Amino acid sequence: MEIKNIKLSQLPAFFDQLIKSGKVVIAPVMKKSGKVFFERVQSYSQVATDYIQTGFSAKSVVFPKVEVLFSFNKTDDGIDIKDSITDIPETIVWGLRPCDGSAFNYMTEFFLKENPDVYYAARKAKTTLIAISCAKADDACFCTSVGLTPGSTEGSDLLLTTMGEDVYVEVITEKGKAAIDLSASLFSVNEERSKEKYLAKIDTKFSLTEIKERIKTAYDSAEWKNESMGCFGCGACAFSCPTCTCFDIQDEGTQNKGQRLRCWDACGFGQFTKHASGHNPKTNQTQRRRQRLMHKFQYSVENLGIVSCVGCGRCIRVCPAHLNIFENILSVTQ
Amino acid sequence: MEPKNQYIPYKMRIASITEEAPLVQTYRLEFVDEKDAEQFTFRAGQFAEYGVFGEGESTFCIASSPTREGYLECTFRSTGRVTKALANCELNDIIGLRGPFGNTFPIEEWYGKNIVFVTGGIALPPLRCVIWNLLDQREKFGDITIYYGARSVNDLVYKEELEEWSSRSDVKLYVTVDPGGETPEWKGLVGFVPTVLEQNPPKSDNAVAIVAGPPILIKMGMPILSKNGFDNANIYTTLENRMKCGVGKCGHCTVGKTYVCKDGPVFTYEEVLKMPAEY
Amino acid sequence: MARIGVFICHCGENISATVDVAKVAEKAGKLSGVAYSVDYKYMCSDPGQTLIIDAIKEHKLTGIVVASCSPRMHEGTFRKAAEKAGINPYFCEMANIREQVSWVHPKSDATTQKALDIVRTMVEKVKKNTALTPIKVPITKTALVIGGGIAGIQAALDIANAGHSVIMVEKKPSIGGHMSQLSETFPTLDCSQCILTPRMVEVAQHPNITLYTYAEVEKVTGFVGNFEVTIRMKAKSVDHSKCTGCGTCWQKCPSKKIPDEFNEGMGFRTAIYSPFPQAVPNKPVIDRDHCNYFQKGKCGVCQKICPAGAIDYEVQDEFLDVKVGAIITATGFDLKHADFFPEYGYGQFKDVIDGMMFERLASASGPTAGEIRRPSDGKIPEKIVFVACAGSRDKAKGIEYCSKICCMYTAKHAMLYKHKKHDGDAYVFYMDIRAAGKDYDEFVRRAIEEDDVHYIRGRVSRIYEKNGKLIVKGVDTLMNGDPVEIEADMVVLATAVIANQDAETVAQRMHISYNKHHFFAEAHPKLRPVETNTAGIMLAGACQGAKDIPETVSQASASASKAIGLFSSNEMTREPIVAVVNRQAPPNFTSCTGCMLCMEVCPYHAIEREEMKDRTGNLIKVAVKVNAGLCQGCGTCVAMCRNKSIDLQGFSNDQMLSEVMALLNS
Amino acid sequence: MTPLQNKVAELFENGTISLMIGYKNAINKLAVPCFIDHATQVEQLIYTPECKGNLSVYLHKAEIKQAKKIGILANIATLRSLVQLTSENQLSDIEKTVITINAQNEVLVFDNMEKVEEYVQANFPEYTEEDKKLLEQLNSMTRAERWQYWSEQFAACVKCYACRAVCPMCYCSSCTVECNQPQWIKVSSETTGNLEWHTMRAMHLAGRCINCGECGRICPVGIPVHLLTAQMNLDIEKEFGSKTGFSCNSGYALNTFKPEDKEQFIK
Repeated sequence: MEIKNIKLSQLPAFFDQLIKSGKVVIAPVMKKSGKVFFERVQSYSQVATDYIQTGFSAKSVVFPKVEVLFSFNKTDDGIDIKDSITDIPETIVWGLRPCDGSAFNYMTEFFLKENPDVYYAARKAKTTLIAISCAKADDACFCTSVGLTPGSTEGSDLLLTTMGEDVYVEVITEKGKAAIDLSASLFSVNEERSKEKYLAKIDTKFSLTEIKERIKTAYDSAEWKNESMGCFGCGACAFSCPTCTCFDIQDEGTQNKGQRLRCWDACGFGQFTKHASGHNPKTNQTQRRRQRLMHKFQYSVENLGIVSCVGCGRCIRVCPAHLNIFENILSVTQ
Repeated sequence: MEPKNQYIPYKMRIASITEEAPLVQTYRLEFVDEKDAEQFTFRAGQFAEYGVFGEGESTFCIASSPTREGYLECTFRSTGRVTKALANCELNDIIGLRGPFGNTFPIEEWYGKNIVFVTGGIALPPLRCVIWNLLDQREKFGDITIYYGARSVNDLVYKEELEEWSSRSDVKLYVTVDPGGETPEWKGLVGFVPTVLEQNPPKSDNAVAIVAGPPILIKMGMPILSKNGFDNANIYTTLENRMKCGVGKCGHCTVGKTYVCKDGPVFTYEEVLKMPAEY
Repeated sequence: MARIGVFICHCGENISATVDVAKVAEKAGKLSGVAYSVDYKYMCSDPGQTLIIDAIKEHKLTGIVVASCSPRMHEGTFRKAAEKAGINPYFCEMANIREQVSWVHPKSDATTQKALDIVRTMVEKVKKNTALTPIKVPITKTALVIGGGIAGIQAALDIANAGHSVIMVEKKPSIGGHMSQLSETFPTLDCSQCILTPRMVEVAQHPNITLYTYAEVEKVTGFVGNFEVTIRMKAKSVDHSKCTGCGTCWQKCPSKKIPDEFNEGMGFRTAIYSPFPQAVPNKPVIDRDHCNYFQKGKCGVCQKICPAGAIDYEVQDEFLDVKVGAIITATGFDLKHADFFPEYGYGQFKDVIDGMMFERLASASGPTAGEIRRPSDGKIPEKIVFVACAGSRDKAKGIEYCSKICCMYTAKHAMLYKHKKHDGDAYVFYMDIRAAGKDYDEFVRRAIEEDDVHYIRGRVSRIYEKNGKLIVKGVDTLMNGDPVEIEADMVVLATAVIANQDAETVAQRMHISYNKHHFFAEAHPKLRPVETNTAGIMLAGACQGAKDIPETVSQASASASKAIGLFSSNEMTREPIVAVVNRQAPPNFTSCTGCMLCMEVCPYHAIEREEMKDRTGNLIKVAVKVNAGLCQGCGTCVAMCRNKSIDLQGFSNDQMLSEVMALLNS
Repeated sequence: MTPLQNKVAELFENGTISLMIGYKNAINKLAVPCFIDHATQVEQLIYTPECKGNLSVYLHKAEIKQAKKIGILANIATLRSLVQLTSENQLSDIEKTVITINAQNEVLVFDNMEKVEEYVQANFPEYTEEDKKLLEQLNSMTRAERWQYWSEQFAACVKCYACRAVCPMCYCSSCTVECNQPQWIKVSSETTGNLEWHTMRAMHLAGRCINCGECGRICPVGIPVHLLTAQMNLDIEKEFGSKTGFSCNSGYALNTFKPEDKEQFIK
């Protein structure tokens, strides 16, 4: 891995080069509500710098909340079908946290390993992830419990760690290299050093090894009911989660002209598993929440070898009932 | 080769329409594009996503046998938005089809064995695919026994084929209707499928059984067979959870870690017992 | 798979003169789902219907759209044709291209386009139609008649004579109503009681009629053919099964100074009483409000002397539940008391009386045995002034409507007086004379011309007493509005006919509508004058509005015929255009959440609470269901339902939206 | 033990309740709903200014209803929802004991809805200053500006339906957005469809919303959705004089008719 250095004061200049490259640049922006969201920006002045975590993850860059799978048009001699993959722009995500970067690893594995998803593949191929290490954290952060750190490089193309007046730049992939090559003069060569003291301190909430083992028998835990009783069954956790990938496929338009869309869906919604006959295999919120949590900590491990929770803490911050995923997991694996 | 975009449907023309029962129809579908027809292969047990453009997609098994080439058949009941729109289609209309998806019945493993089918209502179509597949190579199998039931005489599907099977000497067919669903002319059995199965138990030696139906029939039928000496690994079922993508991504069909769409829909009782009962 | 047939009617030239029908047929034929389309001169004619029937069979049509007139005209015709052809009649829809297109637009391309647009919406609708089956509702062949006046009596007898059971409920101790109080009746001057009492007796003796007097309807639930009615049997304190009606009790009753309602307060009755000699049943009840035993706890005379031992002080009000198929409301009317005209001195001067008091004075069974005497001193008046419209047609002080009967009874009163006191003077102050009716005007003319009654067109402004005479001051508008002053011995005010005091309560109990004057509302003022908006509840007599006897009797027979018609079959068939609450598999049962908003807005009280229970009887859910017998398919509930749990068969949300989308996507 | 904990323990011990819905501590000093079924667990119960969540939502859950005797810790908004829900026939099958803590920090226990109603009427809450200010701002806008404002807000909505999930008045077991025959509201999340959804929700809550403000507070993208229903309430109160969550027996202003109802609001 190549290590570079850039002066903190030069970051805006680097950023402007990214904008000038003509690619779509997505970066955290502070909204009036005080929450920070990824948005397309045009200059560094729009970019939020003082935040712990964005409200939503950057997954929408590769897995949009609504994605047109294809459009169709009835003609006299049949139906024209046109997919939208060619319209996908080159995109740079700036300022995602290391945990989010690692979430892309999971998503890539999930979408591309088996039955590869061409939409995801096209978007991912055109996306560069520039992550920034966490100097701050809050009580909801628990990346250190799922095998990550506030300075993890997994999944990102570039990781920036501010060290005083300097920014320590880890060039992780070719895409990352290409990004700094846009303004090569701003970067100097640097040597590898420890980021430790510049990173936020995050206590581990549990031992992942133990949890992975214990969750195998957690399905029947009586605690699921207690832990899920407070769950309202909204989709806030799933939609803000960087690794939740459930979706719905819906047609819009008329039978003559319209689009087939895939839209985010959430396994916590009451009707998510409901059959057309009215039969619902997952009748209550306990079953639905259990599915979500077991998926993160057991099923994705069994299917793909990856714990699909990155400890970003969004679901905890966003939950209307303030349910806490790591407390829930601890409780059902006791 | 570029991976195929699994969300773009084949265009299918509705080649014939058969009314099976109230609200239940069978469509015979032919590929609009001959190249698609050449490429497309499937095996018994697989399903597809049938789509009406502008309305959405609906999941059902392919009801015709892979041994009958050149077309596909599906049988569906109109209940939801998509199936109602599908039912409103006309001859020669073009609909979308994605698939085939999912695993298959291991028909080759069954050579030389006695086969028992247990099914009800609108769950006969997925097994009809298997039944014809077997009947088209009848010599390779032992006894074939079919238990089929519906709510009423009118609700029985494939009435002509039922006639045909019942008249064949190499098929043992039990057709039953739920109590109260019989007509004065009805000469068949009256009773729920599990009851009929218990009263006329099939022999389990050298036999495999396939159970398909509403969840309640699967949940009741498989233990009956198991009790009758069938090995749990020799009892098959096909699950029909809600599905959207068909390729193990959208998450709707999950039962525990299992994606019914790609890991199933065919499961043995042995496998089903290891899953949570969320189907 | 939809195969729709479209049939465009020319309606002679009604449509084809403005709409290019051939073009509509041609274009409709190309619409998605349309398998056949044709235009024809008269679709409703026999050949037109045959054309439809043949087309359905030949082209295997699954639904048809007939583009012609309003469905009000011929929906039934075409639905029957569809049924004859073997498809469910509810797969027939009409596109109204006459009233909504050809009659209201000039001939133009746009008009033709509009016709096509309407056809297209109906094609989209019929694609979403579902087979509906008419609803069969069993009928309880018993009628309830509320009120035992002449209206109730007539209706009850007609129904009973047709062979059906009747339950009659009368709140007073005897049937007979106001008619039993009248002296003679216009325009024939025959004795009211002479013609009424045989009918009263017939009611009492009729094997098909069960009579409950001194009883009131407490509660009505259910729906046409299947009403459940609770009747309160007020405690009579006399066991009528033992009582022989000998009269010993009321002769010995010590409370003798109770104003007699039957005689309009001009006379007294006892606490245990039968209201009048010809009462049916002629058995007494105890008026507990005036009985010493009930008020003071001592007396008990009647119990001691009753030879039959029929007196029972302990008996309480009892409730009786009955099932009936039809209800005839014949609760009658009341008269506005004259005291709201203080300038007329009613209540202040004893000899200012109202019309009903005059009836009692003129009646042979009345307090004066038929001699017209002044209430104050018993003298026979030399001069009587009759004031018509005393309260009626007087928006400022009285009521705005015409009481209808006063012109006639005032003429009758004047005539009766003149017949009994040949040299007396009768004056009538009137606004207009409204004597439309067979032999009515002749009757009034007879009063004026043969009996020499003085008619003065003008209003009375004031009545006061002077030297033992009543001075009536008014004007004569036919004499240039000159003031008129008459010294009278007696003044009779023709007070207004008003609804019963408890009419509003009764209407609410019955779930029928009423107007602002609390008269019960008929379903249609011209075409359904005896039915109410609630199917199975009919109206008879003055509870609907002021009426004279002939009109009351006609309406009573008419409402009886509605009941008899209803009872002519064992079950009735209702259009399946009713609201339905969706049903789902347990544990949901339905998406209805039981907020009951629909129940509150349903004008027909067709929505009922339903409790969903599990097998062990535990309550799982409270929701609603629609009583298809009561539902009239108005759709108000559908609009109220937030989560679309209730839908109207034949006009479902899905069908409506398909129509709208068909227009929007054109 | 706090007076609240003592009281709840007592209710458990004398058999008044078998399940208590309250709050316990959560991270970031927040309060998380807790469900306790035994007196020994009462020590986790807290009542702090952070206890904002409207616990009456849980009364719609089948798992909760099974408990039969339910104790519920209610802030004033929750009390109002209980009153409103009672008027909408939603709580008739639940045996409940309502516990609240008044301004003097006294623990009050209501064993019937009449008492809750009485308390609510005596302590009827005003709109918060912040909401008043926001509503004023919105009302001072022109129609076009307001349209612009909401369009921008709803562009961010992701249709997670958290607003619906936390709303005590959104108790339908299947919502209109889940009806697809016909499809009333688009499934996908984009500005027009989002506007449709929020407009529909505001209309369905008009004159029923009890102003707890939870929907706005919890929106993960920070849309002040509660202002829509709050404004509808103000309008209905002005036009029909009816207050929400005020009386257990009041009819619903929009489905009852009074001769004195004004009609000027139809423009």
